[in-house]
Amino acid sequence: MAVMNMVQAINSALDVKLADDPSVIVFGEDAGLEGGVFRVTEGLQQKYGEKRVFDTPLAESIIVGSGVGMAINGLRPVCEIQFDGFMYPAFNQIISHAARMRLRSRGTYSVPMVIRAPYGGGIRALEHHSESMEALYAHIPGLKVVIPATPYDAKGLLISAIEDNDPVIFFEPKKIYRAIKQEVPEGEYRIKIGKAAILQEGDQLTVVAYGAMIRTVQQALQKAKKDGLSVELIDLRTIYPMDADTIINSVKKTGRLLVAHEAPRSFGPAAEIIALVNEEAFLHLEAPPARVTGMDTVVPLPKGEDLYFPDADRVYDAIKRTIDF
Amino acid sequence: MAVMNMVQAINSALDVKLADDPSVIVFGEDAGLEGGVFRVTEGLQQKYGEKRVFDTPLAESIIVGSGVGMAINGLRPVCEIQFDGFMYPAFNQIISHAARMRLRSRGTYSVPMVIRAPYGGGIRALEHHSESMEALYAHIPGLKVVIPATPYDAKGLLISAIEDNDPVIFFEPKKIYRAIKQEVPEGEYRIKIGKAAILQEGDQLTVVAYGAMIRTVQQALQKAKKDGLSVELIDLRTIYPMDADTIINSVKKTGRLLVAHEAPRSFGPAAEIIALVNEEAFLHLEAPPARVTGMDTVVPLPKGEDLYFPDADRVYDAIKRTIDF
Amino acid sequence: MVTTRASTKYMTEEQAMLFNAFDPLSGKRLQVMDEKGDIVDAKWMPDLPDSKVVEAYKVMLYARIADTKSVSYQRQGRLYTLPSNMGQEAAAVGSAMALEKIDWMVPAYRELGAWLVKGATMLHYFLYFGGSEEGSRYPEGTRLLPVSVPISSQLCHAAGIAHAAKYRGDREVVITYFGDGGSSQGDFHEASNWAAVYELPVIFFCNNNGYAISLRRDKQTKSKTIAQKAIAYGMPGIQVDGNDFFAVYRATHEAAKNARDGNGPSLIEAVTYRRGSHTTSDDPTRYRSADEEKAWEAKDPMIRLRKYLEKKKLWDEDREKKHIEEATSDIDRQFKQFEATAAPTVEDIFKYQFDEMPDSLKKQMVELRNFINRKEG
Amino acid sequence: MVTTRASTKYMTEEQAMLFNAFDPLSGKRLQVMDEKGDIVDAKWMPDLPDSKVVEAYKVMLYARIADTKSVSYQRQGRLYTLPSNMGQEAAAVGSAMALEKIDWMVPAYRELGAWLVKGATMLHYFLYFGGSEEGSRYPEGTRLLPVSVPISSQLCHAAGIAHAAKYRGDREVVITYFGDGGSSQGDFHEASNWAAVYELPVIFFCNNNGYAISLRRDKQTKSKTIAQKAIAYGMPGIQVDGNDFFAVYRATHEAAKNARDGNGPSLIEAVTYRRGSHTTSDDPTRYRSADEEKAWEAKDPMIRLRKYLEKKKLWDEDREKKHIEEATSDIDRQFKQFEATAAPTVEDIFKYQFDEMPDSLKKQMVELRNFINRKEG
Ligand SMILES: Cc1ncc(C[n+]2csc(CCOP(=O)(O)OP(=O)(O)O)c2C)c(N)n1
Ligand SMILES: Cc1ncc(C[n+]2csc(CCOP(=O)(O)OP(=O)(O)O)c2C)c(N)n1
Ligand SMILES: [Mg+2]
Ligand SMILES: [Mg+2]
Repeated sequence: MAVMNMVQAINSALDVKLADDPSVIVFGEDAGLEGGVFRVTEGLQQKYGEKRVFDTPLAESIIVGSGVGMAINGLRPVCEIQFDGFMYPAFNQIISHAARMRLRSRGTYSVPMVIRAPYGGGIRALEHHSESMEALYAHIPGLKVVIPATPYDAKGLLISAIEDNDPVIFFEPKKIYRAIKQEVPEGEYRIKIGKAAILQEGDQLTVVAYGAMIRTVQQALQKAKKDGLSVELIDLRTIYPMDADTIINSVKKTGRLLVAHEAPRSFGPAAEIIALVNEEAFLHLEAPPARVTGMDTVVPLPKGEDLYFPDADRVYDAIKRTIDF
Repeated sequence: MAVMNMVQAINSALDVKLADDPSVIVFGEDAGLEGGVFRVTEGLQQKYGEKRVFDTPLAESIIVGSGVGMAINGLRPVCEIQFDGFMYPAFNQIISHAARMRLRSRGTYSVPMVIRAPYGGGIRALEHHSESMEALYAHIPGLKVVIPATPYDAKGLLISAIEDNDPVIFFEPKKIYRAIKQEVPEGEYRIKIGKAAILQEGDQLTVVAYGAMIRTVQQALQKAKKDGLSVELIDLRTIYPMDADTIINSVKKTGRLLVAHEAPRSFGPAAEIIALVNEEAFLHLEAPPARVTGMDTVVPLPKGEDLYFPDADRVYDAIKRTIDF
Repeated sequence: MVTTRASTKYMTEEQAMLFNAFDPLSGKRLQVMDEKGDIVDAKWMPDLPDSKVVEAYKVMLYARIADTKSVSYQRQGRLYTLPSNMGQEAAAVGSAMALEKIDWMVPAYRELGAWLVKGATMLHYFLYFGGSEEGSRYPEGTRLLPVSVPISSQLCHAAGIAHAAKYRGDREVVITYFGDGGSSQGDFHEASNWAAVYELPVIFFCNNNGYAISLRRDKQTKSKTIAQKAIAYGMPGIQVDGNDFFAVYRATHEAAKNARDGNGPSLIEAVTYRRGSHTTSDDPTRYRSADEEKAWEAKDPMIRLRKYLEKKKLWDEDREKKHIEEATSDIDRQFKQFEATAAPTVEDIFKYQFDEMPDSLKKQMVELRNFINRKEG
Repeated sequence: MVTTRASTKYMTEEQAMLFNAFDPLSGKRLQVMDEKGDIVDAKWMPDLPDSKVVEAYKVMLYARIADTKSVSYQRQGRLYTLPSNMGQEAAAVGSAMALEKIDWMVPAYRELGAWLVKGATMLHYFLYFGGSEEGSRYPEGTRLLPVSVPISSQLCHAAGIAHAAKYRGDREVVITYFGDGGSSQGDFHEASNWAAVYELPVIFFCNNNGYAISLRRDKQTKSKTIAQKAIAYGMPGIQVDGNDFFAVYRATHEAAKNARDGNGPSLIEAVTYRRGSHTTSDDPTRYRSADEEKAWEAKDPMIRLRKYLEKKKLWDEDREKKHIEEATSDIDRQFKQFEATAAPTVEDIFKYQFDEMPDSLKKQMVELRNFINRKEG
């Protein structure tokens, strides 16, 4: 097996599917010739040609909207939006069409499309390059939302996303694009969309997180371990449809819940998880479910970003307080 | 006092502010000459002239985006988006600019703009005319989101929204545009944004709702009353910033919570309210907080819509079950 | 001679002639047949057998009757809000007939005649405007997309469908419809640019019917024509008399041929008039004069095609009556069928959202069923 | 003579002459000064005192030095990612100098020279690209908007600012910048159409620098010029040599006069070249050749304006050296000031989101402060 970072693992997933299925095409701003601003599609145009891997004009609505059309006419488009902060010009195409074409046409037409975008904060970037707005997409009926936390998961989930018969928003935590290296099979394998992973077992507290936040939580858990605390860590992997069972079973065991994400707190993903747990495991809850999240403000420019994003200390602090309740 | 329905009350609010403040201008598709497809702006162009109340080209991004510019240059634009389902072409302008200009410029520029749109379901309309996507806006840092439930509130809240120094998304429940008539003062008055209203006091259960759902809940409460159930009803009025105190104090008293909305359940407004109550009134909860909501699907066309939207029976059923827990 | 502004480079001499002869900046508009049904520009008369022209008239008449009936059903509360196509039949039918069966049609919402040509039935139409998604369940291979409500968003899908066709090397061409109002949307711009950049087989067909609800065309945009907007994308554009079946047919035919030959997209502006209200919820007297409506009545596309056929002895009052009868009974039959259609079930609400229903949806479905059972039981 | 395609109707003879003489479809481009610094089209030479031209050169040189220094500070990790303006100084400074103090500037992100003319300082620039919102806190009345990152979205704000100006009857004009890539965005289309419909005083200034990151201009759009896109909106458009200070100044001056006279918007395409990388994160060798870069080096806007000044004895090696020294020390001083700026506080994160901080935000602020206290205490 090769050792890959997330950029390489995603590239490998695209490579596998491009080789395997002629209906797969890959495109986006700068995604062709230069292989994307993060080099995720590097080498693919050279290998598969300009018809299958190509650059587009600077226009997100038509990138997604033409993807809808391509999918209707038999392709499996994988489009790249250069940063998650630039998906909004395409929002109408996503919510009004990608998410609805199957239902609208009673299954006559469907949109097996993947919209990939580098996602999340922590790279000291310009404005609009650091947000975590997955809740917007998770709330829209008809979309699946996937956020991997490791190279291995990224590849397996992306292959599943490309093979999925419905539109998938695939957010790639840019902070850990190159931060984690891992053994990743060169060939094809799948990780099921809609299935969370238990990364660590424990019985005093359930922590739910995903994406780059997993690493932050893991750092906090090292400290917690030294304190003798027994914490279960769930990597959600898919935001919608959510793996409620894994979360609920865990909370039934631990009696306590903490959700950590970079997204703004109010109306964010943690709220949904807390609501679900209330509905299904109310009598098991021994402490108020807690949230460690971004603020209800715009992400600050780099000089302020460390104040904004939850770090291991903040997660640790919340772990302690929830267990001590 | 005059008796007004919500359309008239909103018209009256616009009239009051147009008369009062020359920096207020009103525009949107068909909002000028014909007074809007729901006639909300009827007569205003005739009264205030084409410069202050005008029709626009069919292009939502520039409607909102030019509003941002107008606001920066000293006006208080009130723009109408013909239906909430057509706000998405303007989503980039809303999230990337309206919501951020003040913070981005350290207060040098601000966007005192109101974006009005008929909102919600229940009018047996074509696709994209029945959704309730307030959670999308409530999750975006920098926006306020207001949804009135009565003509009186609509006028008072809209006047406050126009006077607010930040952007306000003002959703008008189209189902009850003409369904409720009420005494409404002809002159100016304000209802504070961010303040909920307790419509009915009770001590067994707190029901939180807003918009057209208030009427539905009230119907259910009639039945509940006959059963001798004592229910407190809170009309949220503002979705963001939320009046957490009113909700929390109520739940501390009743020990039970039900949230009703038309929006899809997952990642919807009810989740946030449940999370808040968990954080602030955990030890008071005697039953799992419940949600009566739309489904995680696209709103069906009219023939299916009665199955989709929560009606009084569904709300009543949930009230009973939450109290009986 | 080929002008520099549009990429007419791969066009045949004849194709380039049409688009150049009617250069949008020249102020010219293609008209083949005038209001009296006389052929005024024989050079551009399409080469159609008489039977085809009769067929076209029949579809137009059928659409007119269906439209009129639908509006009155709506008034009776038996259909929901719907957009009348009255007055735009030549643009709808003329453009659709110029295509082949393998071609795709990506509609807006006001092209009833075109949908009928493409294979939709009035049952589909009644179901759709009667409030059921079943109205968009077209038979496999119809290559007609469902109505697209968000203005001009469908132009992007047309570009994508054409992209897939070109990718596979298929011969199919895509036509997509939008209105004068739709020309202001960003998606019109992005889709046109995309289609031109990749030289995709798309026909952007603008039904300029003078209004976007209440807004007059001259307040929608300052450009003298919609057709000239093609210049921004380096693609050919042409303005045609949209009430002239022959002009519409010919322009679409040339554009389709051009697209099929690998020369990329073009833009057709059909100047027409919406004789009815915007939708059944609209009251046109608020924004336009009776005089104006009257003037356009005289330019009605049905009248002039009928006159043409009558002058050629291909049509007469008897045939008119007979066709009206046949169409009426056919439409009535389908309306009955529509009214007898069962209401959607709980499952219908959920099962088309995803290919495989996720657990969370299943739970909501069960919950809804349980509630209904509790209520009924 | 005034052509029909653009609404040049209210223009003065002279203004119409410029826009018509350089009709984008004619393939002509306005160039006043050639690469050797010689005036090749005296007819369009702007009427500027020598001192103004010297001042322009000085700002351009200052911007060049500031740009070069910033790139190297970024390489040292003392600034974050930033977009170099090298090679585009004539377009930036020439356009900005053609405006009045009351006018508004709505930037994209690559117009450093223009911002300096408008009243921004290098301290602002360093703060901004050093990761602080304080960099956009311009002094009251500067009428310069913060950098706009989402491509072409700012064109809408320009239209709105102009709308407000026209509404009040003020004389102010708005200039907004975007790139060749930006011309593909829907917002370019919607803003242009809107400004034309309401005849707003906007100058849409396109810095066509040949690339959108790695995508060449000829793959961005099929239209021969960006300028001809103006035809879609019935507004005047012109292509100018963007490395020719005089051409840029003159075209902007005419467009501003035109706008100020109430004749509405216009589109200027300045053909230039980004000599540096897209941003400091970009590697241009992946998508363009050293030969191409070399060819454009010869067309550098600094070289030709310097030659012009030297031929007129308005500039020489000594002055050049002296200005470089002065500029360098001024820039250094501001960089030091930037580096001495305090880090943002917890309150800074929260207090600018709304005019009045809602309770929910106050709670989050207190919570964050408490955590920091717990951590530190
Ligand atoms: C994005 C969007 N905005 C607004 C509407 C509401 N709306 C429906 S039809 C219409 C006017 C369309 O005018 P035009 O494009 O000229 O087509 P016509 O109706 O005249 O055929 C409007 C504003 C919509 N459907 N989609
Ligand atoms: C809506 C949006 N999409 C993508 C990006 C990422 N991006 C930043 S600059 C750029 C290229 C811009 O090219 P152009 O408009 O020619 O301006 P230039 O950088 O050449 O000055 C891209 C794609 C963005 N900022 N905004
Ligand atoms: Mg129209
Ligand atoms: Mg560029």
